[in-house]
Amino acid sequence: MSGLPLMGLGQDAAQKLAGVSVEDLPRLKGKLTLYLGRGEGGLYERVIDAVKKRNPDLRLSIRRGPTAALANTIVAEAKMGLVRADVFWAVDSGAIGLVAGTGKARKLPDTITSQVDERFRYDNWVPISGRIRTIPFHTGKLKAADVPKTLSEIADSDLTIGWAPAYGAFQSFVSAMRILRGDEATKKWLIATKKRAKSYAGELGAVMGVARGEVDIAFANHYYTLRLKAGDPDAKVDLAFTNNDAGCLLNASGAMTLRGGELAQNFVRYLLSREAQSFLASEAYEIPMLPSVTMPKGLPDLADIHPPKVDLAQLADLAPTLRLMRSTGVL
Amino acid sequence: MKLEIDKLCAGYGKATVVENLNLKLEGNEILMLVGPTGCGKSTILRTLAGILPVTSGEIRMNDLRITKGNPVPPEKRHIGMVFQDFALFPHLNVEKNIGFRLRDKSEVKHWIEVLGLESHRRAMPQTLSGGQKQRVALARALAHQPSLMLLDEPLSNLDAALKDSLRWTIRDALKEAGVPAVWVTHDQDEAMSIGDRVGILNQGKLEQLDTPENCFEHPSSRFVAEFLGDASFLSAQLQENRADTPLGSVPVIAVDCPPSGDIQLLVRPDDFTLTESAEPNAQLIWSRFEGGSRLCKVKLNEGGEEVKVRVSHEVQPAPGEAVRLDVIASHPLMAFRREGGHSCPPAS
Amino acid sequence: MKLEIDKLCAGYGKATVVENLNLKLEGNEILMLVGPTGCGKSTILRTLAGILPVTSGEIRMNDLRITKGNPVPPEKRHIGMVFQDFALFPHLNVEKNIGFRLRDKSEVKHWIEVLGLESHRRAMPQTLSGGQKQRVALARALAHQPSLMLLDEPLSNLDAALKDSLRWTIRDALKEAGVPAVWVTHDQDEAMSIGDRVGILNQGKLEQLDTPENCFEHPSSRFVAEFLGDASFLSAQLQENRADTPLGSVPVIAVDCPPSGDIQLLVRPDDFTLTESAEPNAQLIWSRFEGGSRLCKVKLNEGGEEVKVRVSHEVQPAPGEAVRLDVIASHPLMAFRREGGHSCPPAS
Amino acid sequence: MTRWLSRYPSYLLSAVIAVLALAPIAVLYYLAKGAEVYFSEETWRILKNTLLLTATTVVGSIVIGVPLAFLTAYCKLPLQRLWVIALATPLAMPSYLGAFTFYAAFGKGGELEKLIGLTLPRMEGLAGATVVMTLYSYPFVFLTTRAALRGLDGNIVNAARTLGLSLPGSLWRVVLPRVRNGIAAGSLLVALYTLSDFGTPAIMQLDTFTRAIFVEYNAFGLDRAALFSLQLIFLVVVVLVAEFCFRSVRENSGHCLSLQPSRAGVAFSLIPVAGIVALAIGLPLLIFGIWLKREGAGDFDQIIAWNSLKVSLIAAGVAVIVALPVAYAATIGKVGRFLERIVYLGYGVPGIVMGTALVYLGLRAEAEIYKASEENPEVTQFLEKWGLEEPFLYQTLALLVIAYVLRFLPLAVGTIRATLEKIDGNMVHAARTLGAGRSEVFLRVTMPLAMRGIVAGAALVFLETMRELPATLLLRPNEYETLTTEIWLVYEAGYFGRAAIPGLLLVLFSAIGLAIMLAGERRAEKLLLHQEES
Ligand SMILES: Nc1ncnc2c1ncn2[C@@H]1O[C@H](COP(=O)(O)OP(=O)(O)OP(=O)(O)O)[C@@H](O)[C@H]1O
Ligand SMILES: Nc1ncnc2c1ncn2[C@@H]1O[C@H](COP(=O)(O)OP(=O)(O)OP(=O)(O)O)[C@@H](O)[C@H]1O
Ligand SMILES: [Mg+2]
Ligand SMILES: [Mg+2]
Repeated sequence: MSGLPLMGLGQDAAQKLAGVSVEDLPRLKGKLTLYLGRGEGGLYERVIDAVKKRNPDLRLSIRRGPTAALANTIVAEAKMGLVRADVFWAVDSGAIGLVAGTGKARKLPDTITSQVDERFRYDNWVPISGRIRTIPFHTGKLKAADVPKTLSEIADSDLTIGWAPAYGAFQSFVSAMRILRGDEATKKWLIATKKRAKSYAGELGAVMGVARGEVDIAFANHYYTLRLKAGDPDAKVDLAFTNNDAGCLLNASGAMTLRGGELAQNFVRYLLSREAQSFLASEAYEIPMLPSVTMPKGLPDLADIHPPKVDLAQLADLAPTLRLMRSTGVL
Repeated sequence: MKLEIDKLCAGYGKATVVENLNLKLEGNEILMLVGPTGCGKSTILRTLAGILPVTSGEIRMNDLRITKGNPVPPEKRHIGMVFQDFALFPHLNVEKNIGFRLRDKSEVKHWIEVLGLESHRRAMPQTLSGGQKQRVALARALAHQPSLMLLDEPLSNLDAALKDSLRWTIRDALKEAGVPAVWVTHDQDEAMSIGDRVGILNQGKLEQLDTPENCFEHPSSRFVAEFLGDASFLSAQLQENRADTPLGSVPVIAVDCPPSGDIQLLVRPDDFTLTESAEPNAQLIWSRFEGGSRLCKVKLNEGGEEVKVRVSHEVQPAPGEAVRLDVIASHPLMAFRREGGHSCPPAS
Repeated sequence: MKLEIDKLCAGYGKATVVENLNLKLEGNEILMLVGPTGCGKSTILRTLAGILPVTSGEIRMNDLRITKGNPVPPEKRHIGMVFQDFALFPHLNVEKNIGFRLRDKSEVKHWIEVLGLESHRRAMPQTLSGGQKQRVALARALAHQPSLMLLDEPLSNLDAALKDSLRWTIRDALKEAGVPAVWVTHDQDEAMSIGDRVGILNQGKLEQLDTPENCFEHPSSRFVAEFLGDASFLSAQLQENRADTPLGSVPVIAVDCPPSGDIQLLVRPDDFTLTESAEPNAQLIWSRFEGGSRLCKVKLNEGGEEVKVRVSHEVQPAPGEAVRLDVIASHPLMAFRREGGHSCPPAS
Repeated sequence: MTRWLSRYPSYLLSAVIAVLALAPIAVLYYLAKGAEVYFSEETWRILKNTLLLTATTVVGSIVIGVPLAFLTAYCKLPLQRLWVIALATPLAMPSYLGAFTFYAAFGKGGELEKLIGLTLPRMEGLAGATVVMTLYSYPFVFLTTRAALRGLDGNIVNAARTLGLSLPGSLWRVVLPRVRNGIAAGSLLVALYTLSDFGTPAIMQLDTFTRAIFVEYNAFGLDRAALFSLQLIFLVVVVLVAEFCFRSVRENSGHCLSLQPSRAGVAFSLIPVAGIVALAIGLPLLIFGIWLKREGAGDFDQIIAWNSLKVSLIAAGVAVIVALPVAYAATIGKVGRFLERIVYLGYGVPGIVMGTALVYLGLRAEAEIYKASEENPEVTQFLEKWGLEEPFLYQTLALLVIAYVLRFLPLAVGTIRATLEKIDGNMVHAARTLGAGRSEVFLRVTMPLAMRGIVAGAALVFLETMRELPATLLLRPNEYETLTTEIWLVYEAGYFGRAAIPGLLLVLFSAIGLAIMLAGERRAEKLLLHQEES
């Protein structure tokens, strides 16, 4: 079974979407500086190690850090006209948007951008892996069926909710809601939900909160739950999804090149290779951008989920979102 | 109040510093403890104060019986202690120091007046001179109306001029308070002039405990004799209760020595006269001006022993000069068994 | 080396402590500076050492001319200083302290031997006794071959027993080094026995500068007379160079007083005899045992003045007893203009 | 003026350092421009929380630190030094780690419940934050108070007792008042640490300035983050002034009091000690252990440990060298004290803020160099001659060390000043009369006597550097991973097991640092009390 829906695509397109194998990619030579947003505790590392192993002549220098910190750093570098990063691989499209705003991001060739589904095509960056907003729920208290199917229902329900307002992904989620339903509705929703909401430092914390039964459900990226269960299979938590609203927003980590033309671009190609993608899916539980690659286990076929259509680049503008969250006392 | 010490031993950890100490103290008597450094004076006071535990023996204060088994903490002993380094509370002014634990301040007022501290009532300790500090320390101890006073070299951090006057101030204060006191000092003059009784300590043992006069004139041992003022020793032959010396025959009292034969006589600088006479019997080595008088060291022609002699400051003999030495002591001299050493200054 | 001080003034900030000081020092002479606390002794030394700036006047050391305008830092003055609190470097052992800035260690070796510190070569200062510390401090100063030594109460932190012996050790060491020295002390006995010359300071002014004997026997002022040992004053009528006293007529020298009429005579405890005779002329107030002798205070029946008398320790008069007082001084007594006060102890 | 400076060269140096310390704040000002200043009730809530947390933490640290200081300073306990070290090691634990383990250990379904069955109250909010902050910052109060206590003349307690006051009474009335300075100095550090720490409030869900700064920063609202930072720094200034006004009389030290408690007393007094250690160090290690067992260690590259050690040692070294003139200046006059205060600001600036500021400074410097070398070839030749190639400052170890020094300098300055103040002035005079010039005296007499403070200061900086995270993340060179960055990397991705080994190493290294520091203290006590000994 395949990742993204293929219906309505020509054979050649299908071929393209099957993805490229590293075998067919050019060898990488020379010096390359990669700013690696977060790093998934070494998982992205292992992708990169694999790339290095294949390309002994590649002198890769990696800067690891919180996505936001690296984005801010690149902005500072741009201000001073001293960009040091060749490639920026960020877990959060907001960060991508911020850097794109500096105008330092190079345009990527179609041969790269066109590898992914058109919903994810941008001209100066390319998504590497997807993550989807989910509703983790406590399996002891609820059945999948009991979990409301829309955000509004959640707001009206009497379920206790765990969330992490300080966390970037949650803020993107609120931004998406603003884009989809406007500030007023979002504000109402926040105020309504806040009554039964409990704040956590990060979404991992929120998911753990659910597993402990502190709250009935939470808002979190999908992979936290999957990883928690991988570590502790009988954890009392499972995933539910809302339908076609910000609650199941499909967000992405992405890569962009800022310097070092060919080499940088080819590096990105490696990240989009079939091997890299399937590794990310199986080990990091992230959603592959290549239709040909199987989804991480524990995650339903995306065909059955209906993510809203949002221009991820818009998610970069967080200021109004924060103001909204502040004014409602959520943050 | 009555203090009795029975076979007291005390020390630090394994090391016993004070051995088998016995003494009694009553009324308003002042007992001076003297001895060279490290002989255990402070240790005794610390033990009496309860800062140091008793190793064995017993201390009785009025109805308190303090033993190893029954250690009484300092605060329960009703003693006043004056420390060498004053130990004033640096964060309290003079008045507050003196009245540290007193509800009614009349005592404070009284001792401030007695010790002439009126003008320093509000001063902080570190702004006071040594003498003033020590008077505050004394006032503090007395104002709390102890039934026994302990003074650990109260004057040793003060300058000569001050010592002389303050020593009497303290004595009068103690007598006025009417409590018995144990006063530790290094200074034999201080001990002999102030003390009702003097105890001479040597390596933790009490060598002699008696009135200043007796200790000075009838020392129970060479150590005591040497410690209490310039002592010289003169070889002589004892027979019955007279002795033949290079300076003629003199009456003696045998202290510890064989009934007859070779002995040494304790002679003090004032037991001699020094004159420039026709038949000299000694030679002057050096003379030191002492203000009122002059201390000379002379070498006997016969036997070549050296003795110290005190002469009036008007006599001004030159080193090397031949002189005539005569014994004028009207009292009998003390006889000790002969030893190698000639006279030597105490300790150091 | 030659030290000359001209009209030197020094002090702290606005306050002038030392005023208009003049003196010369040469060869290997030892000058003792005495005076009550706070009179400015240390200030003078600090100024000579260069720790304190000159306010006015001039100091000449050999070819150095130090004035307000030309302050020479301490390290350029070739002086050695010995401090009251020793000021040894706690992180260096004895040898390293003594050889602090020396390349060739022969000097170190020499002074270690002279001062008998062989066995403590490697000891750290904090493990030494006070006396040893002070000898190290002295050795350190001398080993650096100063051309002038300054000693600020080198003995005042040591105990009586030690003072007496160490005072001579230091003197001999200074004489051996053959440098002039200014030695500050509180202790008039120390000053008079050690010093080649003695300078008596009073509130920053030099009252007298002379040999110990002259200072003691011919004091230039009451202050000097009182500071250098128990002085009493006896009212008398001066005519020519004799004076009538309640104790009869005595020869006098007029120091500062009118040519005739009411004066006071300086009398010292040794200028009298005290006897129990048929016709008493005085009454005993108190007597203090001093070991070798006994100091008594007596009140004259005629005039009721009080004077101090020293008697042999064998005489034991009781307070209140009627006694006979006679002047035995063979030297003429010093006459001063009459003042209110009877005799009083120096300072405090 | 110039004469004045030449008389006090240390003033000149510390003035320069003070200016450097102010540079980051200037950057903040530049960044904050354009941010709309709003004082909503949010701001007031944040302010309230911040002040509350600071206050409760300071109080908590005093309540824990002072009694422990008394105990370890005056009572002969078995394994004395071991306990002292153990009690100081919480300094080594990054508070966010502590906070997270507490968060995970307590509460319903927490690790402790799984372990021992009974449910403990959750750790969160003001209470939780206070507990954690206190546990990981009380050692400041503990160490400064202990040092002060050991400097006091014990005879004074004996005097009080002979006047009829019980031992506890004496300690309360005649000892405590005299160590106010020590307690205040420690509390100052605690307060600054609390103000600038962001991990704990974030995890404990307490909305303080640092958390607000963090959120804004992550939401790319750099200008608003800077604005919050400036408001925070204002608080820091207030705290500094408060401590400055708080001075009690200085006194000369004497023989330290030494008590021999009974067996029961020892046992009784060891209970709280062991309890604190177990809570602050034992619990986190236990939790890590559990995760380690559950998830495996993963592979750990020891170069990381070496990196941490290296940079921390360099930072410690540089910090004490820089601290010397500042501390010295502080001992000789009012101006010096003022300059010293300015330097203290650095410790109140959150690491993430300091980091951002230095990113800009570093880049700016770098840009200037490039510009210069483009404009005239001499510069280029010069750079080549000295083998300097890009990066010159930005993303080099140098800039990272500078950040550490600016942040942790106060720790070194404080301890060094304390020892300098104890040195007897005659010591210096003696050296000079022996012919040693000012500088020689400083090198051969003053420095060795201040060694205790220098060692202690270096140790503290070492500890703080070991556990510093935010600035490290922003400023380290590429590929330069340290123990804390490693822990961050795995912990925030949820692989707790892998945080165990680096966490353990962190505690281990720091314990060693503390051991060295206390050894120095021992030696110094001997030297400085030489009058009283013998
Ligand atoms: N705290 C201590 N621990 C171990 N030994 C000590 C201690 N204090 C003193 N001693 C030893 O006990 C002996 C007696 O000391 P103590 O202080 O009683 O002598 P002292 O007569 O008071 O001397 P000083 O006249 O110098 O005060 C000395 O040998 C000293 O080394
Ligand atoms: N550092 C200082 N600052 C201001 N005044 C001082 C200072 N040191 C001493 N004085 C004052 O200068 C005067 C003389 O002090 P100095 O120390 O020279 O006296 P001294 O003769 O040495 O006294 P002592 O015999 O006690 O040492 C005293 O009145 C003292 O108060
Ligand atoms: Mg003693
Ligand atoms: Mg002086």
